[in-house]
Amino acid sequence: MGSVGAKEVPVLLSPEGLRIDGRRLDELRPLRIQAGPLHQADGSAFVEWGANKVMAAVYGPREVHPRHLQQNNKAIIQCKYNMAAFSVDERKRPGLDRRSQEISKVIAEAFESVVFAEEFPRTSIDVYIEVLQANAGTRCAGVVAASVALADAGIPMVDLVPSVAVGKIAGQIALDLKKEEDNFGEADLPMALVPQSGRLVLMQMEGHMTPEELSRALDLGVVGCKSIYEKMKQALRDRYTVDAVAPGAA
Amino acid sequence: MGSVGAKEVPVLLSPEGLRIDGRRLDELRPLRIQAGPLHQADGSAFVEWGANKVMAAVYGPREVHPRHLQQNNKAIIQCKYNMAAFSVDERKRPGLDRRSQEISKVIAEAFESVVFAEEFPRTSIDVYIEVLQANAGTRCAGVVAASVALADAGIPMVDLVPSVAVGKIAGQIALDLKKEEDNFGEADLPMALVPQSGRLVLMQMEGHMTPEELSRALDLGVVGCKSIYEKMKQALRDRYTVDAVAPGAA
Amino acid sequence: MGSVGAKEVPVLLSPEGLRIDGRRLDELRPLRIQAGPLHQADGSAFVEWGANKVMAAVYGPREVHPRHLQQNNKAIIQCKYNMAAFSVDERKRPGLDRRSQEISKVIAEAFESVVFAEEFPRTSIDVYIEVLQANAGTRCAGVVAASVALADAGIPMVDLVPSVAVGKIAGQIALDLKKEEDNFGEADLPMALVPQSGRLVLMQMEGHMTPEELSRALDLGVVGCKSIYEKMKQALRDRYTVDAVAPGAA
Amino acid sequence: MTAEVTAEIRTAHILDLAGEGKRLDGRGPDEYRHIEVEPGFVTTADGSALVRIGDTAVLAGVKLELGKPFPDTPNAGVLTTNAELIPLSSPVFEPGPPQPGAIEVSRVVDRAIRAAEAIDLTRLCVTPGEKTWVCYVDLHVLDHSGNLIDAAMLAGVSALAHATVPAKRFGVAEADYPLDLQHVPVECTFVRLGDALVVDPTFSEEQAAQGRVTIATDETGRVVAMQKGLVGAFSPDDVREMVRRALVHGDRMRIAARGGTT
Amino acid sequence: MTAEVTAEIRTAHILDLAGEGKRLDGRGPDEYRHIEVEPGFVTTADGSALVRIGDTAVLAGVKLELGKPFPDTPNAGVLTTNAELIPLSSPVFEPGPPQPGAIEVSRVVDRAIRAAEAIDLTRLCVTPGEKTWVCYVDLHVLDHSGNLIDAAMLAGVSALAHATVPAKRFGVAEADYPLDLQHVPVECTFVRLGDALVVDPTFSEEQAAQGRVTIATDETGRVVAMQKGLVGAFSPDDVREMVRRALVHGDRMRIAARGGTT
Amino acid sequence: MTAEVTAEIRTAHILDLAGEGKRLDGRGPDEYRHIEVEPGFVTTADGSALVRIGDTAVLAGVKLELGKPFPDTPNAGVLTTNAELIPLSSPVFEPGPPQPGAIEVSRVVDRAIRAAEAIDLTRLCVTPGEKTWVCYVDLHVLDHSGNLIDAAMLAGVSALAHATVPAKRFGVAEADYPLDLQHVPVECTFVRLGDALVVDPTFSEEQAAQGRVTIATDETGRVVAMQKGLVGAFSPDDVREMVRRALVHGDRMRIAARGGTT
Repeated sequence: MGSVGAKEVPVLLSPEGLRIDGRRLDELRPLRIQAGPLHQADGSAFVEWGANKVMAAVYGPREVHPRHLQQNNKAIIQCKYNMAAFSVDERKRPGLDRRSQEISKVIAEAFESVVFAEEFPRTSIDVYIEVLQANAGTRCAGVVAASVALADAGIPMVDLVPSVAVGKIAGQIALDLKKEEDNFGEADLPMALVPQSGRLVLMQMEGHMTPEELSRALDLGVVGCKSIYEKMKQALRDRYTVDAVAPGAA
Repeated sequence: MGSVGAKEVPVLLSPEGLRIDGRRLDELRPLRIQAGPLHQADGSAFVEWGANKVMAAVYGPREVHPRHLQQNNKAIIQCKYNMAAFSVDERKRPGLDRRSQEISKVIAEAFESVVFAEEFPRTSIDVYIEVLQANAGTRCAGVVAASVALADAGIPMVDLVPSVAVGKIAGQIALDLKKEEDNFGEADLPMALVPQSGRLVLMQMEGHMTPEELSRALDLGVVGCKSIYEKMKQALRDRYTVDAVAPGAA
Repeated sequence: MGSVGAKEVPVLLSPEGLRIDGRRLDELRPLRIQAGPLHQADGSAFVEWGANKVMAAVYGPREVHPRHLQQNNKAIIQCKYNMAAFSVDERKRPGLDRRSQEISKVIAEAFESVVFAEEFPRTSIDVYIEVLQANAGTRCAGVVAASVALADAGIPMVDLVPSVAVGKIAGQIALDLKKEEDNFGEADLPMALVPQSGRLVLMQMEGHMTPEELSRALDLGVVGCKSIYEKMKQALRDRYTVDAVAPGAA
Repeated sequence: MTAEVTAEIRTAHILDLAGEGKRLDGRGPDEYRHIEVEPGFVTTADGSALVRIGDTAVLAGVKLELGKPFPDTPNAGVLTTNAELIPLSSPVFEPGPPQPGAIEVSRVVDRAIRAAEAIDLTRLCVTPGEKTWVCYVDLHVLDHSGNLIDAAMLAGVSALAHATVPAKRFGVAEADYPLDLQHVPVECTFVRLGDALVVDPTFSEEQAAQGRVTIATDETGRVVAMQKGLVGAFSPDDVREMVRRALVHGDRMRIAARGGTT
Repeated sequence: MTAEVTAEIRTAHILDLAGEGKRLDGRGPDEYRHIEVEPGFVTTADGSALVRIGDTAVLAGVKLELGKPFPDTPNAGVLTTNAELIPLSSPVFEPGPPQPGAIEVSRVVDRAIRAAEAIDLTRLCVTPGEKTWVCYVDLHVLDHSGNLIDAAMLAGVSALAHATVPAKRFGVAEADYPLDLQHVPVECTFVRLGDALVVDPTFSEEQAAQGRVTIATDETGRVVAMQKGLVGAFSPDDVREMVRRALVHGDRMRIAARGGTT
Repeated sequence: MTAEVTAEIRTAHILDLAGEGKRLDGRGPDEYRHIEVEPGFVTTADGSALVRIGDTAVLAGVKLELGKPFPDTPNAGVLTTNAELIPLSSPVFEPGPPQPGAIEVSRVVDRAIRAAEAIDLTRLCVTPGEKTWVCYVDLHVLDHSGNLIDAAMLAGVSALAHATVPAKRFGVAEADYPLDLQHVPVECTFVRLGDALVVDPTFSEEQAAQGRVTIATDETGRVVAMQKGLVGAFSPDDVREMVRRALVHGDRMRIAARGGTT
């Protein structure tokens, strides 16, 4: 959607209804989740999702810095989503940009909607998401990684929070867009869900959809999240059956 | 005065002694002051002065941030003068520049000279001045607006603080310069006065004047301030006789 | 060493074994140290060393800012090494760059290794080094100046800390490089020494040396430091025999 | 009684009222506040509008300057949206660099303008790959009495609707001409208060809210952007309901965007 | 006894003395401290001067580089004045970005240089609209024992008076040449202590002051800049008196500016 | 028991063990941890490597872009090394601008690459004075379990060893080609624990250390960079001993740099 005036537009959907990487419209990219790869963090997770590589770490509940943010009746959730300089085609200058700050905000609000924050008054639960290699859907991959890292850290929550983006490409609603689809598609709708209640705790959208398309996109996202949810639970089960290994070690 | 090497210099004074907008040398631009247009601030004022539009708001006395600035025996006055990006011909990048910081400092010092700060120890009185449309004399318009906002907030002061700039154009001392006069004139002397004592609490000057010219400029400024003072008092009287209306609503 | 691809390389050593300024390989540049030239600081020193001019000031032990850096069992040493905009050929933009921050860190660590910091718990000893005119070896000149300033401030220390750089030029180990030697030489090894113990508290190196050359460089630096040590002690003796004079007053 | 306690009591009261289908200021759950748009408020801008929604006031200014296109979109103009949540407008804003709240406002507005293709960016290009108009939309919040996003969006799109391209002043054409607005996106914001989804929240309602959803629509009936904010959760059916309601309010706001009162 | 109490007692004492026409360091109300100017102190600069006024010391360095003129003044050079109130020079200065005090010093000095037309900026232009000299005046405060503005101004103007345009080094002329100073502005600062207006305040007198006024004059007897600072108020007659006295002190400082002691 | 007390007890225990030639994790004083290098970990980079030294993990990414050479080295490419000590990797790192620790890591790595002439910078130049490759080495610390400098250096040099110059993508050659590594610098770090000089410290050993020395060597047996850090002191003989040991460990690391495990 950020490609007004760009030079060439690829064909996003074949006559057979297959996408540029051969997926069907309702098919997810390959997803691998590893719980607990890091040694210093209280909880961590590494997610490879299509060509995305995202690491998340959780520290806390711990003392609040800066102090004046402390709340007397609950923990605060602080989130920092960051992209490594080399994670994108054109090198990204290190440091927080506006996009990262906005994403950090909506992710923090999503987790505040599920964490039992009142159990840890006057503390901070710090969630760090590092995008090491990006290919569309990094905020969803970040939510999935951070959610598993929170569980790995033993933070009590209503439920895990699966997340996926639904989009519109070549006029069709499609699950889990990859980069070319995101760049040249008509809409992108990242969402994150609490499976227990079926409610959305993160939702953004950009592009254009009719109300009817949007309705179908929400339904497709719910289905996608359920499938991701299973993989998240499996990653946490694996954590305690195999030795934790570092990122990339298959 | 910032126009060394500029391309064209306009005629600032007609043979009849009239200025480019038809004013006499000792004539003010039209001035309209509205007290209390804002709903969140403890006090506020909107000033339209010639082609200037300036909004001021006052918050406090309230807790001091950052805390280490707190003074045990009095309130501190913090002032922030800021220009909106679109308030000038060439878009101004948002954020504090050095000019704004200097103006904020001298205005804060001016108000510290009249507010009974020792009545509110360990607090801050915060004065915000936003220039929405600029046409020379914005700091004076800001002082007038902030002064009315302080009164609107019920902050006890020795007196209101009228303010005006006196300048020198085409060799003559002139009251209340507009933009072309400021750019191509020979001197600019913004000042702010405590009418009760006749003393100046703000004074800056740039350009060149003989001591004799400067003396006359000071006298002309005092006269101008007195006329502005009357309009300030009227605005505060109007505040309690008509319903407060938002900026721009005539 | 920062001159890959530069235009011209000067001859650094004559056939007679003399350097571009006529010095022998083991000869120091002229060094003048003045203790106590400043009036506001608790201790100060001015060093002219070859074409370097460096001022140092010490404040403390005093309250720690920001407070959270305070340590309950000892003083912290904070160091700020800074170059004046006009101290180098191409104007340096004011503000901390990465080089200055690294140098500040290693100098602070050097002094923490000799100051009896546990005598002043919960305080800060602040060391400011200002390079006014630079010609290679400014960090060593800064250590010498700061060390004398610390003594001038009456801070108890194991010993003074002389400092000098040893380098390699035209294949030879040489003491106290000046700018052209630093730019076009093969290695630079700044060091600072505690004469009492013969141990190094600051050591950096860049370039290339065989282990054997490096060994000789260390020995030459120790000899250089001893000679500098004598001048440092003399400057402190002079402080109490002549009136303190301001920098540059011969 | 501390400010926190007061806020807690007010929140409880707001939630109680919402349970009965009522609101503190007497509005119904789907009732929007009075909207007022004053275009051309700032003459130093190339386009401007002062928008008031109830006691909330946002001033938008548009400036056009010549610059270089981005390398990956050589035929397109550049649009930059910036929101300043200045401390003049609310006791909750602090001086300093833009806070996440300000960044969210500017990015949500920016996305809606961009996704709706409100401006045909290719028409802003002067010389492909070399020279283009850079269009700055600066959103200056003056009075923060709730629902900043809708007010900022409406101010921004109104300022664009009344903007002039200063082509003569910059020496690239014989005369200035109006900036063409091909679509008119507006945002409509709801908050959850218990089971109720109320439109156009006041500042107090935002403090009490259990989640916020903003939906941007254009005049063709399409949804062009959405943003869930604050702590809280919404079912897909909630979203469908809010989309339906946002389309209705949107039409009213689009009339206001052209200037005037609704 | 805390530092605050000490300061209060000293302030009271300074005000008492002023009432009797006396000062803590024995000077009369219109007596300036010893001035010393050492031009050429820093050889890496294109011009420099170390100025001492009593125990106050400021080092100014001038650097000239080639750059682009501003679009609205294509025929003029660029002058940039920057003051660094480094923490080395006083316990009251903190590390970090320039504080309002430093910004005020640099802007007041800058205005006087500019308003007096000390440098003919049009002569700095090399190719109109394309290439010009950018003249940096960096003011480095070394010892803050009061009256920084006067010391910074004198250091700046002395450094300019002794500056060389490095035209040969930058390849735009056959030889370097002196920067021409067409006017010599200097600042003269007063503070109010009770009813007294005393010149050239020390740091303690500034702490005790009830207002400060700085007046810049040039060698033709014109006033070229003024700045009222600190908390306090002055009558127009006070200003007229200070202008008269500033002209007298200014002449003495202008002699010093050329190098030497007064 | 507070964290400080725990740390003090651990420090005392580490020093006691060191007195007996032992370490907390069972290693001998000159025993390095397990090293693992995974080149090509990030495909968006032009070169990358994930390095693990024990539980420490650093990811390096190399990016090449076209830019202008510095005016004083018109025939040379530009190399920029940047380390991010992100708070994800350790409880001791805080968000915000790079701290002195991060700056030290990046500068020490940068100096070794530069002094060893690992890359022939003149070969990066495309058009002298006009166009050159700018080579960014970004070091992203993922898990800080001690000895960041050695891990960052190894990651950086491995990423360079496997990097490709994207000459085709940037339109300056027919095909991309490998970045040529002419020397392979690696760092070897020691800390003093009492009288012992132990190699490759863990995080706890760094906390207990009485000084740290890092020595960079290349494959020709030369020392190319050194850095003493932390509070503590070393005799010249200590340095000579560490240089001798660093050369031995360096050879093993250079094998790992090409990819693989040691």
